[in-house]
Amino acid sequence: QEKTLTISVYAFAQDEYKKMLYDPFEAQCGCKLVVETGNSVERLAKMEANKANPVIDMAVISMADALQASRAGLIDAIDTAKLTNFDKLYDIAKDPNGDGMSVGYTFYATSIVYRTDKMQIDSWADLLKPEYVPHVAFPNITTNQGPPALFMLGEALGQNTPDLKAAIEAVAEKKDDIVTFYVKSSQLVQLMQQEEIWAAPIGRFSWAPFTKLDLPLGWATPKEGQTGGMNVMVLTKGTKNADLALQFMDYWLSTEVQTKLAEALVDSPANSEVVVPDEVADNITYGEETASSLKLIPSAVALDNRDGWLAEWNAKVGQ
Amino acid sequence: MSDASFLLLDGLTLAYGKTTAVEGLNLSIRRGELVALLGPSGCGKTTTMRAIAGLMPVKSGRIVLDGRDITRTPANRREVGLVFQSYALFPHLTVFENVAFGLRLKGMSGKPLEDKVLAAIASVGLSPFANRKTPELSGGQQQRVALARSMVMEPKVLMLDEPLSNLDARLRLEMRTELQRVQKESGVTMIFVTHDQIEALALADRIVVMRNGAIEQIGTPEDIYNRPESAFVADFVGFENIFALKDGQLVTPGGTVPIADAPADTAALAWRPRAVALGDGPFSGVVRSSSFAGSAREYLLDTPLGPIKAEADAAHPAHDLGDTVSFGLPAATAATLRRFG
Amino acid sequence: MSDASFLLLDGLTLAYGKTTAVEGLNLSIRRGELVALLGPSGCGKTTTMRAIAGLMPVKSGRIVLDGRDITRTPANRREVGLVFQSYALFPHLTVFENVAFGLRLKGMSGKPLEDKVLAAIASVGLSPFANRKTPELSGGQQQRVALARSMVMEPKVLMLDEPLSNLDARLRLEMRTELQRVQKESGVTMIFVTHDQIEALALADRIVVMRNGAIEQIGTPEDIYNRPESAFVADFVGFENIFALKDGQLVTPGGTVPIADAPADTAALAWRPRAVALGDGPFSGVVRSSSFAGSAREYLLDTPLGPIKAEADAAHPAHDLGDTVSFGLPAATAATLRRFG
Amino acid sequence: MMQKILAPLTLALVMLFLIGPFAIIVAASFSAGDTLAFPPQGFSLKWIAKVFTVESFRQSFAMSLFLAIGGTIAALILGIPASYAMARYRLPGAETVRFMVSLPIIVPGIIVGLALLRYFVIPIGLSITLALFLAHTALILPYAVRVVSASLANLRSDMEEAAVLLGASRLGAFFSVVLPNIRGGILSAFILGFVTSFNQVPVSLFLSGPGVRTLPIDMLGYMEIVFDPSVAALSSLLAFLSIGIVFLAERFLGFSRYV
Amino acid sequence: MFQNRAEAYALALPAAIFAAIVFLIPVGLLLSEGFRSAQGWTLSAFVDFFSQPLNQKVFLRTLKLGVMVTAAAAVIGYATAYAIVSLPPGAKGRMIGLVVLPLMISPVARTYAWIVILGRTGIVNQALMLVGLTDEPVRFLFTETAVFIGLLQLFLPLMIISLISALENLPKDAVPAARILGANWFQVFWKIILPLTREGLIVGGTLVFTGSLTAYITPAILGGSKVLMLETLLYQQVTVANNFVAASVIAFLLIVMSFSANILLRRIATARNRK
Ligand SMILES: Nc1ncnc2c1ncn2[C@@H]1O[C@H](COP(=O)(O)OP(=O)(O)OP(=O)(O)O)[C@@H](O)[C@H]1O
Ligand SMILES: Nc1ncnc2c1ncn2[C@@H]1O[C@H](COP(=O)(O)OP(=O)(O)OP(=O)(O)O)[C@@H](O)[C@H]1O
Ligand SMILES: [Mg+2]
Ligand SMILES: [Mg+2]
Repeated sequence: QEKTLTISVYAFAQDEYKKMLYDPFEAQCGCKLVVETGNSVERLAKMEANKANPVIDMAVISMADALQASRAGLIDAIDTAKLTNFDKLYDIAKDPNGDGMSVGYTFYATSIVYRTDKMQIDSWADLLKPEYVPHVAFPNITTNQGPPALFMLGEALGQNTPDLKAAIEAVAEKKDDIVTFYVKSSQLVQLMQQEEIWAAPIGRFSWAPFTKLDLPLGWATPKEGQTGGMNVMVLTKGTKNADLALQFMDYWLSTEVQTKLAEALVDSPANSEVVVPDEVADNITYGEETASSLKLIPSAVALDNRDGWLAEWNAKVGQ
Repeated sequence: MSDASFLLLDGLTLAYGKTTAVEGLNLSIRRGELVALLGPSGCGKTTTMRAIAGLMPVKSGRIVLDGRDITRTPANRREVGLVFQSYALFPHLTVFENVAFGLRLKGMSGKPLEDKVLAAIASVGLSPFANRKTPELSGGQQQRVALARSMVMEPKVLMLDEPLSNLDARLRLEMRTELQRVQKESGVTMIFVTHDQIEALALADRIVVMRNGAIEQIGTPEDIYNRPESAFVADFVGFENIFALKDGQLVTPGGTVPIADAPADTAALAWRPRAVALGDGPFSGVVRSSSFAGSAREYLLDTPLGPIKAEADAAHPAHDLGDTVSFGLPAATAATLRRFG
Repeated sequence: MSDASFLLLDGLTLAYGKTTAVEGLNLSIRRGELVALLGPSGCGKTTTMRAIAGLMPVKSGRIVLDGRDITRTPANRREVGLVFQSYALFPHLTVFENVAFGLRLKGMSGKPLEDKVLAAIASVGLSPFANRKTPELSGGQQQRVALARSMVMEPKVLMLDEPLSNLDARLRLEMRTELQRVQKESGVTMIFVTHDQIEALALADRIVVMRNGAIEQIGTPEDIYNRPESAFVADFVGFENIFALKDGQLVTPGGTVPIADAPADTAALAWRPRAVALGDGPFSGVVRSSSFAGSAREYLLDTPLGPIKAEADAAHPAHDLGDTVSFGLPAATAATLRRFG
Repeated sequence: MMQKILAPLTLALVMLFLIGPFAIIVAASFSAGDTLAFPPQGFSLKWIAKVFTVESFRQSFAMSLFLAIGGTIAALILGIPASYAMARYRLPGAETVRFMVSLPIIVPGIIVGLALLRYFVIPIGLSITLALFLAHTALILPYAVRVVSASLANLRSDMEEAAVLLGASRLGAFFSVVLPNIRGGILSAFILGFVTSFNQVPVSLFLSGPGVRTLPIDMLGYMEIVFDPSVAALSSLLAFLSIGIVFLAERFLGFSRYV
Repeated sequence: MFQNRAEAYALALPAAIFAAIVFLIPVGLLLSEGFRSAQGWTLSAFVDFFSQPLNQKVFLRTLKLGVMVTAAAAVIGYATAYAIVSLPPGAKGRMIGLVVLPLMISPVARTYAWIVILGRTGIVNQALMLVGLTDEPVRFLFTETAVFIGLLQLFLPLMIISLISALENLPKDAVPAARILGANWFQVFWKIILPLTREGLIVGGTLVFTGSLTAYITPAILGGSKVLMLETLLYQQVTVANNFVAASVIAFLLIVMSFSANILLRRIATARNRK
């Protein structure tokens, strides 16, 4: 009887993960991996639904979702002593929410991808310029990029409160002009290629496919800085495969795996021992310095305001 | 078991839910007889046959076949054959397989089966078609397959529901002859339904005229054709001019009319168009329409007795529309009816 | 415009795609005439009428009505009426609305419309049904609605496609009389299609017999019935025994047979069953089937000349199956045909 | 005359509208470019080839195939007797039965999926696969009943009576006479059910779990991650497969009579 | 007609019971959630739902698009179905095949095709600019227009097929009869064809309307979050907001809408027969 480990991950780059992570791990542990994919909200909802009878053993989700899951009692503390690679992590990744329930495995910057021949982006607020806004796709509030983008927009407008009111207001004013409030960043490549859009705030992990387009595209460095996020690993409460799950997490955090994933431009490494060539470093979010310069929304702020943001967004932008 | 009541329907009452279709029907059929059920649409002909076949529950009364009460015997054990108006052939099977169907269920197989089936097919002249699927046959051929399929089971009674009504005139005549031949050769007791009086007259040994779920008259074709007992039957077999008789007088829409030699014990008198003595008699009428009918010419007369249908040989000079013509209604050429209605 | 060619079909050729249905048809119809188109299924009767009505494009030839060439006039401006075999009533409308349909399109309304429609409905005896939906009527009533709907438009020509074929025998007779009356009263020029020779004989002033999209014979009912010109027509009007004549000899399946008094200039001779002299003549045959047909008895004889159909008065004593009977084929009672085929 | 020009023109435009997107999909399948675009950038078979290398497609294809075949068979097993009862028996409440089995057409699929998830999968622990199977069976049932009923209506009931009179039992008559003659209808129902189930999205939207998802959901998921023409290639392959099957069915069974 | 009742039930009930268990019970429970609260039965969820302008807007938009798609499908459907019915049998079969064809193609793919077609550089915009109807590319994507076009393409075949069968059942010769009685083509349509094919229109209409209400893929992809419809809103409520009460309110609305459309249309259809 083979052991089975069920994991829930983001749906992108599954081919690379399979090659660099899943297959080697299966070979190593002599167990079978079952992979479920989806976006983090979806998967969280399912964990909630299956609380009494967990299906998933471990999941990777966003920092804020990890905090929510922990508050909802869906996850267990991670015994970091069992993670041999734990000490190699950047400090910010070691316990992002400060509750011992999650470990970061990658982080990313969020900025703006844009057509360098059509526009110039110096500030987040440039997105809403009348001549640019009809060519902009903005992340929906429900995505992981939504709140950070609004957060930076608020910063640019000089009115950055945790409720994001000013930023939402500003977007709402232009909502008819904005091409779409995207939910899936993969679509943006198509829209960019069709010249449907010229610019969109995205996470660095979505950047690679754009570079393959035959278009003059750039990664903006706005004066307000870049924002971003961190994805973390969590352990489902009541799972019967905790040890195996920890073994898997440790493997994922190993220098070898993290390096491979970084070189394939899949995940930016959270392991500080990873060294990559320059052309790779240019395309990911690399290095302690970069990591600590990102203006992240603290998980607690995100979580406490999330309902408010959604309500505000739905009332102003949604309709 | 007397051959005289080989099949006995005894006080048969049949109903669909609350609608009674046949009520208290009594009928006795001899072995080997060819009986026609004749009657207008909805009079219960099909219903009666379905009850005999066991496809219709009997509400009250009995059905006795060859001395055995089969009132409650399931349809598949009655030894009764029924040829449906639609033939109800199995379209997915060949002629051979259609005919073999019942025999196979009886457990027959191999050479004996084949011989018997091929003989049956040959007897209806379809040997060249044995391996055709039935939808590829013409209407008349299909009918013969249905006939062979029932006959091969050697049923005690073979019933046919309007076997000819789907055929065109020419084929109909042909199939009539065919049916008669098969029945004479096999000696099977046969009941067939028709609403065509000519067909019943031409084919049957005995005719049962039905009306509203009951029997109106039973008799030989000559009886029915020449000696109808009621106005209903007379009307059905082509007596166009029918009048009640009261105290030796005809009761007409124009009042009562005395008539010579009126027979006693008679409720009504009926004349076919050709029995009306045209050009000779005490009455007169105006020609309202006239039509050429091949060997004869038919006239519709407006008369004090109401409309009268008369016929004259086509050789006679024709009367024109609007002409006044005299005519007689001789009691000698009339059919005498026991019931008016 | 001479009344003698009120409607003129001149070299009419009609085709469905590549299939030619009617070819080079010439026909001239007088004003007020009642013409029957008679012929087997598929001979082009319906196609011809549809062309006259404008429902079918004319491939070549002309249609002239009342002096006006209407070959290319759209159907809704032809002043031609057509009663379809299916009646083609509008099932969502009442009798009144069906009849009013065409008048409303002409812009008529209010009291004049109502009067005219009600009069038309009354003329076909349907006044009590004016507000019924048409599917709730019987076949005969529906047919009368269709008639009224066409008649009320006062068409120059009224055509009827097998108007009676959906009706049962009794209703058929009634409707026949009705049609004749309407035509006589209104004097409308009428063309009707039938494949029933009896109907054509009974109704028409003139009969046009069609065959394979062309005219085979035109004549009065008496002409057609008694003096068919070809074996085709003879067969169609009930001559069951037809033989080619060659050098004064009948050509039969059993070889040539000399015949007395054979007329010259004749391609074939034809006898009706009743024209066969039964019991008296040089030939003999075996009775293969016999059937009672009311006033007469019909026999099918197996003879050296092939099968012969003969008829004897029902009063005569009947011959039994298998009896040998002698018969004659007197030239005097035969129809003389100009064409064999 | 008007019809001569207008009718073909209407047909051409409507067909363009209906078939055009399909043409785009097919064209994109053979594109050499990395995104869906029309006209396609060059010609290659790489996307067609890629379809066969994506493991999740293989898994979800197997799942969809199982659901479509299994669900359709189950729906027919339930639906044929029900249709037969409604066609041949005096059945009080026949309308209620008809209504019940046709409900799945009226109720939005997403609601069914959600309801099953919430009341069967979560509390009872019913497996996702089984829930999907039940949902797809229910979804196909109305089509099965409709098509089979139509072919039963075209089949004269006196054929069964004839079989009984020749000595067959009721059940025997059904199998020897009725079933062979509604084969065409059953096959049509099968195809219709198969296609419906295979392309079904809303019902399956909530019913997915680790390693368990239907092909359309998987395609949707894939498109959300990678926007390349491999989904177009997959759709084309599937479409040609369905078209091939339907063409054969129409050819040999007159499938469109029942739709 | 067989009369054995037990047999009939034995045959019919499994299907009915299956539908009840797999369908009626869970869906009923789901719908009931919208009416339940800690205090018992209540309509407050509905009041809450409609008190949000977004929800009102989505509700009205769904209704509007449903009606528009149905109306457009009816108009186009008639023209197409009539043209197809008048074709000779062989060509007719092929045309019906072409109409049915889109139903065989995954709606996911069909919808994505529209992204290509309707884009700024897509065929439609290229054609429009070529003809000179517009200088600037028109924005179709993520608008109601795109959703409308996508839904129409998705459901038009259903309408065409129902109308084809209705037109084929048109009483034989009714159209030529009207022609002979003097009707022009327009009059033939209004006075004869439309009233006599109303049932087909109703069947098709119900299918198209219900389909448009309950489609998920098309509004999700072609409309996105700017053109939310009830179905996409429901999905969002469940997956993002985890709000099952709102979801069941939406479910209830959707079911009520499709049922009312169905019943309303059926009413109209039978009213004619009853009269
Ligand atoms: N399935 C049925 N349900 C209810 N009543 C029926 C049914 N079949 C026949 N009837 C009624 O039973 C009566 C007799 O019908 P039956 O079919 O026996 O008439 P029929 O003499 O065969 O007529 P036809 O010449 O038209 O075939 C009719 O009044 C008919 O309306
Ligand atoms: N719609 C059609 N398409 C092609 N051929 C047709 C069509 N309608 C009729 N035909 C052909 O045209 C010929 C004449 O047909 P038509 O309907 O005029 O015959 P008919 O004399 O009215 O026959 P019936 O007595 O059967 O009504 C036939 O050979 C028939 O097969
Ligand atoms: Mg009957
Ligand atoms: Mg005809």
